[in-house]
Amino acid sequence: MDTVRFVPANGEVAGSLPLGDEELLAGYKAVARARHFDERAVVLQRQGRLGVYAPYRGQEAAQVGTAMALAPHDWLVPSYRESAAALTHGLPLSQLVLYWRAHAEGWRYPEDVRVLPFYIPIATQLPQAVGLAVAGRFHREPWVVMAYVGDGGTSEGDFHEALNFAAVLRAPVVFVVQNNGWAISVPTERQMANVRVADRALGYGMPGVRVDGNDYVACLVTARTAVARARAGDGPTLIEAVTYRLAPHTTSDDPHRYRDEVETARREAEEPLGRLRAVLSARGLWDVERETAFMAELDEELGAALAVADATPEPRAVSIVEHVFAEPWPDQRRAMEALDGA
Amino acid sequence: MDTVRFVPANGEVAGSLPLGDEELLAGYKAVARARHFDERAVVLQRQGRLGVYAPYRGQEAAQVGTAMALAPHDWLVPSYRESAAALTHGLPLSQLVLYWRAHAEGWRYPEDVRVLPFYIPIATQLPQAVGLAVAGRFHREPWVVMAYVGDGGTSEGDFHEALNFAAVLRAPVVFVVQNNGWAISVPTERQMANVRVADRALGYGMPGVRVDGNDYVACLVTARTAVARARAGDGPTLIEAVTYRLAPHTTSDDPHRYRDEVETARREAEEPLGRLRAVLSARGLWDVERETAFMAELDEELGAALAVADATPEPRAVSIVEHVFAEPWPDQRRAMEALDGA
Amino acid sequence: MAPEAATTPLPDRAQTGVTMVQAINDALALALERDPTTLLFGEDVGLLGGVFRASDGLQERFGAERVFDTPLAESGIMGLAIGLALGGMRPIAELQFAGFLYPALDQIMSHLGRYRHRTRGRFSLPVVVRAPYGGGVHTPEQHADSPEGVLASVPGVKVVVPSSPARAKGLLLAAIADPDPVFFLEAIKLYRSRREVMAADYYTHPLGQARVVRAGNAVTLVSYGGMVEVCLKAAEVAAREGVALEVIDLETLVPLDEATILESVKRTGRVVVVYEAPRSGGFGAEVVARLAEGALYYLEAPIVRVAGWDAPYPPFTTLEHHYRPDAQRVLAAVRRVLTA
Amino acid sequence: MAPEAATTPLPDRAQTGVTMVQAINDALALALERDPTTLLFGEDVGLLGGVFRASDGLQERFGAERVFDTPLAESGIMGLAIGLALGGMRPIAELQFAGFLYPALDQIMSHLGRYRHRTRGRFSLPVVVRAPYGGGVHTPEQHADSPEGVLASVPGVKVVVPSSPARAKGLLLAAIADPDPVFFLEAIKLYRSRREVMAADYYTHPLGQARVVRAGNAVTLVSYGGMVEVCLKAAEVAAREGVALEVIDLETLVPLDEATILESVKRTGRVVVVYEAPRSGGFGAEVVARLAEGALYYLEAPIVRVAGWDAPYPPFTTLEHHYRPDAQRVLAAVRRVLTA
Ligand SMILES: Cc1ncc(C[n+]2csc(CCOP(=O)(O)OP(=O)(O)O)c2C)c(N)n1
Ligand SMILES: Cc1ncc(C[n+]2csc(CCOP(=O)(O)OP(=O)(O)O)c2C)c(N)n1
Ligand SMILES: [Mg+2]
Ligand SMILES: [Mg+2]
Repeated sequence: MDTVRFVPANGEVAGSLPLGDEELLAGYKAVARARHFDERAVVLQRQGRLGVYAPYRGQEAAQVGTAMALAPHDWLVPSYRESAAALTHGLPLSQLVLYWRAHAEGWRYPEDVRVLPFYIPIATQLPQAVGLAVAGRFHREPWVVMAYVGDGGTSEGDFHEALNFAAVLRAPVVFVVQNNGWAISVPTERQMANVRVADRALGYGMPGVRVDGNDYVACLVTARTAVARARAGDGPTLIEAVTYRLAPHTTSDDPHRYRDEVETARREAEEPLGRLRAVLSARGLWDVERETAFMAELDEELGAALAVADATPEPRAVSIVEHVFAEPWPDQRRAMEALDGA
Repeated sequence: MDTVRFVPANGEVAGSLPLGDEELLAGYKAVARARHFDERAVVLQRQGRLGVYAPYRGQEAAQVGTAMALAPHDWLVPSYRESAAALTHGLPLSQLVLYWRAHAEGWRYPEDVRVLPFYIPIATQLPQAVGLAVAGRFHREPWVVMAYVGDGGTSEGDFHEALNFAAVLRAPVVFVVQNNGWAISVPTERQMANVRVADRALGYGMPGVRVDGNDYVACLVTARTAVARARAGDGPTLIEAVTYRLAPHTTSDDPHRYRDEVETARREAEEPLGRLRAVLSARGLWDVERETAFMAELDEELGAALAVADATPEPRAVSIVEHVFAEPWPDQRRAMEALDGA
Repeated sequence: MAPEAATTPLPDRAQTGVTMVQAINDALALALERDPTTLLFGEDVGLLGGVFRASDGLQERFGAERVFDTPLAESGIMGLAIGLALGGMRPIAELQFAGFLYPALDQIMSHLGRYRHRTRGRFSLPVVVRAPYGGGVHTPEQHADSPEGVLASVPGVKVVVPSSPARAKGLLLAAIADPDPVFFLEAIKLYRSRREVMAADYYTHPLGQARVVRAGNAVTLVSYGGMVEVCLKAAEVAAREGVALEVIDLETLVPLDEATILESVKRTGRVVVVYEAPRSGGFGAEVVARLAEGALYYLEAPIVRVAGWDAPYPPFTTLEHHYRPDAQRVLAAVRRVLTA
Repeated sequence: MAPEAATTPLPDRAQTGVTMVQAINDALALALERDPTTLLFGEDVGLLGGVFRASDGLQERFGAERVFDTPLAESGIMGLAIGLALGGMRPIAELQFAGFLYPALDQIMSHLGRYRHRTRGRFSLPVVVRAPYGGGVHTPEQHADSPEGVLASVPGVKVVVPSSPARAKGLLLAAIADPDPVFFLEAIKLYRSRREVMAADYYTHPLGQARVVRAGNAVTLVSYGGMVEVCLKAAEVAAREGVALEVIDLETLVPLDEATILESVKRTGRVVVVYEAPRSGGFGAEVVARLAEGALYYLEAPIVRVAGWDAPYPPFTTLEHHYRPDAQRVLAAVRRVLTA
């Protein structure tokens, strides 16, 4: 099984590409927007304007490329590092800012956003993604579910149970494993004896595809095939997007303790944004002016989102005991009374 | 990947076999002993002389053949249906009788028996088998662990975590999946989309072998290779023994509700004991007299075991709160006092 | 004898009543009938109809899309249920035995109870999880576990434990209609031990309400599920000696109806809490804690718990009758609080 | 200033003391040194030294055979530990956060607590499981959970929760030497909040003993782990008002030292139980139940629990200070039981 790749690391494409100019442009903008947020978020965190943050530098193509394959009524089920995927599928930027501030309003997504919350307990989202996919069958417009997990997450029992359930139930779900080389300090080679995650698919009886996760084109094309397959009722697909975690695990992490950051710097050469930009530039679709103008747009968008977030009032203390049940019972009411003054 | 088979269902072997006469004889006796116990156990259960019992008719070669590959200092880790494997690896018959009577002494294995207790919660034995295998490395005479699970059990998260751990840690463990077609009423086809369990091995980075589980010769030879590999430090193997559950799930089960027992009867033709007997007969190693004499031996052995079991005193009530901790604490002591009169 | 007697018709359910497992089957059928978003699944619930036949005939009647077998994986089952609920369905999951819900505890503790809270009410999870629990019928290891205490400690999930066929039906239908996740634990010992006459059609009994199932003034016995009949038996014996025990059936452990137990204990001044899970850390401790805060001044005797011992339920079931509380042990505790 | 001052040596541990996480690191090193069958493993415990650095330097010192990273799978980790113990080793497993032990609950409930009992003493499981727990430091969702109550409800496992660096070291070494499985929960809030001087070499503090950490006669505060400092703070404030609170640090939840709390409450007649897990079904309920049985006649006021609310720990940690009990809430409860 070969790795699907259309654009090599240097961005020099030999033949034609399976995407049109419009699609390439839209893709570049989405990837650049993701990168823009991530870079600013790291700075904002240092300034104390965000809480602990999980950066995704290097993984933008894997996240955006797969998410772009979804239709608006499809569902996206992230792990905790999938800010870029969530943004791409419509999570408002202000929502994301509030979430990374650990603000209660960051958890209340608008009704029309078909993105589940970020999941902290690793891999637990996957069996749920299968259920959500099966639920779609009972609705007038069946949806497809795209669910994300890391290389580390593949070790959890829930990963296995989910893939097996999905295959047996022929659920319309696409599993995207971002194999980014690391689970905090543990490299993929110590996470699994065969680092080709896509090889797991055979056992479950579903297609498995290994794709260059830093190649936006490859990610989108692969995901589209998988989504089409799911939509046609032919069941799940396992996509392994091979990428690299260029940033620390989170803003609290110190990777110097466990990896050679010279190697990390070397891996910067394979990062997805520059690669995609090279493709666009070669096709005359992008240049420095456009980049500058677009960056200004993104700055403005983020500025507005931050303004919304800043203006969102601190929730009242009592809200921590709200929504435990649909109706508060005496235990919650007692707590509410106690907290009302706080 | 082809299914390993030396002896076809009709027992007619074309060429030579990789086992000598002694080995064939020993194998036949062990398989016949297993069948003898199982048949008697079902009757004893009906007579009220055993509790609920999990028969293994049809799976004797898969269990005995693999267990015969172990050295005495190796460990055997059964699921709950592996009475035959446990017997083969040295569990005394009287112990087994007491166990199936739900008698407390049935749970206290002799110190020198390297068999773990039967496990009711499906697949939970597997991660433990990995730990037990790793522990062997720290001992003067490292042991190999052979661990059993059913086709249904492969769906549990623990199956996955165990195989992955074993591969990453290169643990000297052999996983034997008895694919007997059923998990209570659920056929393998609804348990997994790809019914070839051995195909899972690739993903984990370990060898996977599919073997005719009703062919004693194939089971033993395959298990020996896997054990040798483990002993050499080359890590785990996944063996899928394809067999068939000819009996009800347990003595409480009524398979008529969910399967066509005509098909079951048809599958009797593939059962392992007659097949092995045919091989021995063709080689002049076995005949009716020998069979009769051997059956008498087995009757006698079982009779003696039943006598031991019958003579084993009913444990005192207080024993239900013994061995909670190494030393009883006040909570247990209070319970002991309360139970002392009972 | 008249000739008709020879051809006695099948016993009329309306007259002989039905067992608890039949009542549950009826409730499931009614729920599936009423609401097409209701689904039923678990290990062996389809063709087999469940190992206790609680879903007998339902796959045939409602189709394999709505009533189906899953692979053997409890975390997967719970995750599937949560995902279905997120997608607008009303899933009813069966766990084959409550002792096998442990692999699902991550999904339960990490998600089932948190979803509404974390999403500030956007998502609710109207999931019902049924599981047989408890001992007394010589089941293999772990089949007799009573993990209600663990479930009751998870914020955001409700826990219901019926004690009779008719109540089981009404409570299960209420659980299915409830907007929140509900665990519905069914005492194996009660599945077929007794029949009860009840309305054949749809009815519900509200969650969150305890019931005084026998009135008395000497001592309050608080229990639920399989222990209610044990308490009633004890009360009968005590009555013969002129001691009137009040028996409260909690029915719903979460949300707990504190008012009913406080009212009773304030009257009797003495209380014994009865449950079959291991004593320490069991749900009975929570009942005691409510009383020690809310009725302290009314207590005339120590609060005594009669429960399983602080040991695992014995897998050597030749001895299980020594583990599971019976009327005799309850009566000994009653004597203690009366003479204290 | 003398020139030597410019080259002040590194602070002497014997003088400045060490933090709790350093004390734990010391204890782990001593255990690995003493007994070659001791192993240490978990997620990121090797090169990284654990996310809190509790195993800092230990892989380098004792080798990657004895101190190693596992794949990311908690049930696998617990199963591995049990298997190693069955094979004669003394495993110490780290779970990265107590909120991530839920996937391991099946191994814990089905096996860890049952093995000695079911095999009638043939196998013992000298497993230690360490896990950081509790809130107050703005961690992401689920990182602040306090699941001690669930663990304490599993027969056959011990549960230890230290409240200070020196005690943590002695208790951890006792846990490692113990023949039974022990959960060792470390309050994240205490990891680096305070230093304490202690003996540099091996010592143990016995399990199963509670400590009176501050004597008083007005009200007994019972707590453990991260709540002990909250109680001590409350006691200090109360002392200024002339009210002497007695503070008990349980240290070991299972086996519970009932005698020490009974003795105290019999003296004070008033008690507040403080823990940060959700109130209902938490371990505090068990403490109350012991008192309501063993000290009822001495109680002069209702037993009050100050705990987390009946809701999940808020993942919106801008609000967590409203969830986690503080001295103010403890003092309010003290006032209640004093004026009751
Ligand atoms: C059940 C569980 N165990 C442990 C953790 C702690 N943890 C958070 S992220 C992480 C590593 C995840 O690695 P991977 O799945 O590869 O995702 P990545 O961080 O590379 O995106 C760990 C161990 C957790 N969140 N949940
Ligand atoms: C965790 C768990 N879930 C459910 C059960 C109930 N159960 C007992 S055996 C069984 C089927 C097992 O099937 P398989 O693994 O194929 O083994 P076989 O019975 O064929 O030997 C089930 C569902 C259990 N014992 N443990
Ligand atoms: Mg990763
Ligand atoms: Mg099977």
